[in-house]
Amino acid sequence: MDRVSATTSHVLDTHRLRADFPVFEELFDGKPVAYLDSASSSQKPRQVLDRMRAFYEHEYANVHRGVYRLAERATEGFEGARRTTAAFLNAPSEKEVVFTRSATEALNLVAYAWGLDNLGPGDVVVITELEHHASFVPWQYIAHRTGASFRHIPIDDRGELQLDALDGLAREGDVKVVASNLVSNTLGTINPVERLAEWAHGQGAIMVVDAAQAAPHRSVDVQALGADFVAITGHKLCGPTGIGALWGRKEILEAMSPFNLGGEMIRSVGLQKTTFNELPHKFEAGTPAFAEAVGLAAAMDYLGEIGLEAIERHEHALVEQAMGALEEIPWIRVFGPPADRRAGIVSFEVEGIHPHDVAQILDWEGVAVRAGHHCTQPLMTRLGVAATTRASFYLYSVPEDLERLVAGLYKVKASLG
Amino acid sequence: MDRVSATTSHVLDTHRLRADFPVFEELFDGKPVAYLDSASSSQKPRQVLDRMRAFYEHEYANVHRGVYRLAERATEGFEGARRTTAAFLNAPSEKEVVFTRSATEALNLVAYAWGLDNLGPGDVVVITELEHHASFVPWQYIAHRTGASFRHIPIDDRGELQLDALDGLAREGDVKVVASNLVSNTLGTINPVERLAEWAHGQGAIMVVDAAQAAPHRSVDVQALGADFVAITGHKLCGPTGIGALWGRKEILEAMSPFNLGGEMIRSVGLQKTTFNELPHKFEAGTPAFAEAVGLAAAMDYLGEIGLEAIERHEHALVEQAMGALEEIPWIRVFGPPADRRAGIVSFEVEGIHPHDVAQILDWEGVAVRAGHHCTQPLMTRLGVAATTRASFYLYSVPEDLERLVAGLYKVKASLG
Amino acid sequence: MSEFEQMYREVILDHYKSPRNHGLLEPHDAIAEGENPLCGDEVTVSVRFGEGDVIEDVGFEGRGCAISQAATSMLTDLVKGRTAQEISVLPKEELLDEVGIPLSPVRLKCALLGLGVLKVALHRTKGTPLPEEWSASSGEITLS
Amino acid sequence: MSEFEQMYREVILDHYKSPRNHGLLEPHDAIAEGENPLCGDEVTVSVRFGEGDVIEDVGFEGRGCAISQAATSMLTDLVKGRTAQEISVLPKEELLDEVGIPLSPVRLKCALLGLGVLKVALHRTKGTPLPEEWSASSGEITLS
Ligand SMILES: Cc1ncc(COP(=O)(O)O)c(C=O)c1O
Ligand SMILES: Cc1ncc(COP(=O)(O)O)c(C=O)c1O
Repeated sequence: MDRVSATTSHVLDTHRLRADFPVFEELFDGKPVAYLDSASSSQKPRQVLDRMRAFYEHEYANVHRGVYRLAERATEGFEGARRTTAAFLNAPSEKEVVFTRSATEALNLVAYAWGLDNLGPGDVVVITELEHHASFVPWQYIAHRTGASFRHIPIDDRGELQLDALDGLAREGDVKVVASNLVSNTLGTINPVERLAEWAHGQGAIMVVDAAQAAPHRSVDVQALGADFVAITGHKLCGPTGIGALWGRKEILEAMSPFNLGGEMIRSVGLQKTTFNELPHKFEAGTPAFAEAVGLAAAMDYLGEIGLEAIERHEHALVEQAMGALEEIPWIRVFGPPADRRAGIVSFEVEGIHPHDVAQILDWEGVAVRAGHHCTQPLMTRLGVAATTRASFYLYSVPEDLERLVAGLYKVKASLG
Repeated sequence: MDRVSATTSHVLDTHRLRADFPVFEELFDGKPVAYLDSASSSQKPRQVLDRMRAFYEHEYANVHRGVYRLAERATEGFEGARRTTAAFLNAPSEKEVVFTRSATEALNLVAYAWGLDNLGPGDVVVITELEHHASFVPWQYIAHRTGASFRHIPIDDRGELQLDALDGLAREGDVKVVASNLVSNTLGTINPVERLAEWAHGQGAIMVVDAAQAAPHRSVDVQALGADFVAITGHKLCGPTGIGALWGRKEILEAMSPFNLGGEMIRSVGLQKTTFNELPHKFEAGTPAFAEAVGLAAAMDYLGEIGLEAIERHEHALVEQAMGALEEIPWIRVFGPPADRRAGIVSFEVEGIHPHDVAQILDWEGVAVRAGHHCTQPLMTRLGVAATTRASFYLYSVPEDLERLVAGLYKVKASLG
Repeated sequence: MSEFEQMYREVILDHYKSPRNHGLLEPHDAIAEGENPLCGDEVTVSVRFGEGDVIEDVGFEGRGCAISQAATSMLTDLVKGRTAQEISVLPKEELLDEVGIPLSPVRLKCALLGLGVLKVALHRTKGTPLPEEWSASSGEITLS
Repeated sequence: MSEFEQMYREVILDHYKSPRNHGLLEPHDAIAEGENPLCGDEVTVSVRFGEGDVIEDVGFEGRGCAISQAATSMLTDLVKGRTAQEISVLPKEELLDEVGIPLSPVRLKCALLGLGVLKVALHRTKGTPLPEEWSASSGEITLS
């Protein structure tokens, strides 16, 4: 792999880093895009695209069962990606790392495979009011199928979880599952997952953490979180689409039913009796997205060389700048917690103007932001809006992107206000 | 996309086509690989890799919800891939095309989402004795969970389905599902799926076709098959890993429960009530493998330009040559039907020598074949072997590959026989 | 400024800021409401018939993005004097021509919301066919 | 011919064609069998103990690929005279050194089959620890 254009110093040389991302060579009306939608998906560095291409050109065959050299290289690439992912998450064992298509699939895996067998009437599933649909709806569906209750931890007006509601939830039945994201994709709130995990275990519940929005930006240590399951996704952390991962505690994974059957997840098949393979294969049915796993590992290597701490500091500086600038504008209302308790995400409302129109007009200025409910409709209901406009940052974001955002908002106001 | 190096004439210019595949520039002990494992996974042409790279570099953002131009390009790429896939399968509507990770996931989707709700004691699920585990085991599992019976259509000694067993199966209960592959990945048998579909419908059952092994090599027309569901996979047809597709009949898909929840499959979410989106989104939870879908469409375009009929003829010539050569060798036993009733796959046994050893020694000669049960253990049991050696062909296969295989087999015999 | 931008600014914003036929009719013969949950656009359309099933008058209310509201405003002008039967099979292209700017799939849903709601209202009183997207139910989860 | 190929041909094939300690011991103190369903390798190992838990003699039977059978043959030579306790924690590297050629993950399972089966036999009679891969059950489907 090419060396990344960064040092391990404390400040990112963002302008050099941007050269790793071919998309910024693309011009829109003569200007590169001010890409402020990294919370939806990140752009990809050359290093990741190069690695995937090399894999397809020199190391490609189906994984696991081949005896010949190309198949050995492919298997080594794939299993090496699993080791990289385990290290990225500080997982005790790479056998606890299951590759999935996405964070969504990782969360569904737990809901289906653990939930269908372990939930029933009298049990309570606890999620949060700022949960992403990818965590909210699978648990709602499995609660519906099994007869368990489905309850949420409310947030306060700043978008922070109200932990004093927990005791009330415990009185509603046997709490069996607590599911929360580590970073809210809409408000940027950093949630106290360690404390939730402690509480969950006190109730005899499993703790399922959606780290899709955290992992690209800060180091996620599954052991320090004290969780039982942690889901991440590749496309938000400079990796390709089609790949995510679930980390789970070995004892729980071993006791669980499988989810999807066929292929490497099988040990032996007979007409009457079929046995399952050991971890992690038990949960990887069919040909896995192995070239994407190799790309994901290249992305993790890339981020690792730059340093997640440096990335986090960089984003923090941007979010402070953004909130400072937006809060000065009287016709803008920023949602969520103060800058020091949030990741690099700012959702806001432009008085009297629909977010779709905001995003449309910003696009004409080459500023890409997201408008919508961000797959958090229950949170929108709580905030009393149908949608928000959201700007989100990543390692390649520069102060100039923010300046263009603010200038664009004045144009929006002039056109539609 | 670059133009592919082929004409639409009746004979493939395989040597020119091979130049599209960078892997053949890779030398093993000075020689390119004689890649005879395309039934496991195909190699990738430059055109597909170029298209994916261009997509990541110029058209990348998350799909569906973005208002800005990059997101529109990405969405157009993804939905365009769906139109290409629908045309490839002659689907009546692109809304009936659901992208999955693989054929395995497509088949699991049907087993879980349709099977869990529609099967119970007294019902019968019918699969075939030469089913791939990806179809066999999901139905076995769902039958096990729901109490339905699980029965198979036996094969005769040439590996062809014994359709006269069907009446007996119908007497065992209400046949609700018939699942069969169109082409056997182990024997190459082309199965009479149209007739099975007719019989299934006469029983009031759904017909689920695993076309993973057929679609790369012959045109698959979902309407002509008369099936209700058809599964394919990208990595076997020159596409990337991590992408497959399920075609399903609209009425059945609409009535079905979803499978995996979150993201674009949702219309609206509330604490008490959540509604699902229209087809095909209802079955695509979370960020889809959309760059891989774009790669899959590029692969379908590539195959389309060469012509599936020309590919089929080319493979047929190779399989005739292979069977002719292998059947002449007294210490080799070829399994399965005669060349005119099979696709480009030949499974065989080398007397007294374990397939792993055969494959290992062939690898030293630069010949890549697969050794194992090919995810068809019930078929292995029927054939009375633990494993076979399998050679399989594709558009880039050349007679020289076969000559190297045969020469290699003599070396195997000399070392171990 | 691109042509697209120009049109948006002039035509769309004109209808958005000064919608035609704004306000619900009282009394009315038909009414329906609908929303696009993706972005929270909401539209209610009311209709009064003249002779047979001729749409004599139409009025709407709503909130949402400029495209959803402007397109509904344009729609109301377009349908007056035509029959329920005619409108029930109105090709969406006719309205989109009126809107006049190329729309991405996301914005298309905004632009067609009013037309869908109107077709539902006509269906309810005149039994005209419903557009496919509005009749297909894809299922739901309801907790007790 | 590569060095790897050379070794395979000489050492592996020698053990494969003329396996040491072939045949089950009668009588025996411990026995176990196992298979690698991936490729159908099968091995049965029988053990006779001397003083305490010293492995005095060992014999095996099996069928499968050259590596699984040759590695089991090498294993039998390796373990004689050592204690059950020692062998139960024998690092797999010791056997793999004996095999002497680099193995891909697929072939690794073949090479280690005999060692796993032997550990199961020792576990059954002497209560020594089972290797993780052999104790973990991942579940099954059984139809009635
Ligand atoms: C007949 C058949 N069905 C299903 C599959 C599984 O498909 P996938 O590789 O997409 O998981 C394969 C190939 O592995 C196959 O050959
Ligand atoms: C907090 C959170 N959870 C889950 C998801 C869904 O993950 P994926 O995009 O991998 O489906 C996202 C992003 O879309 C997210 O931001």
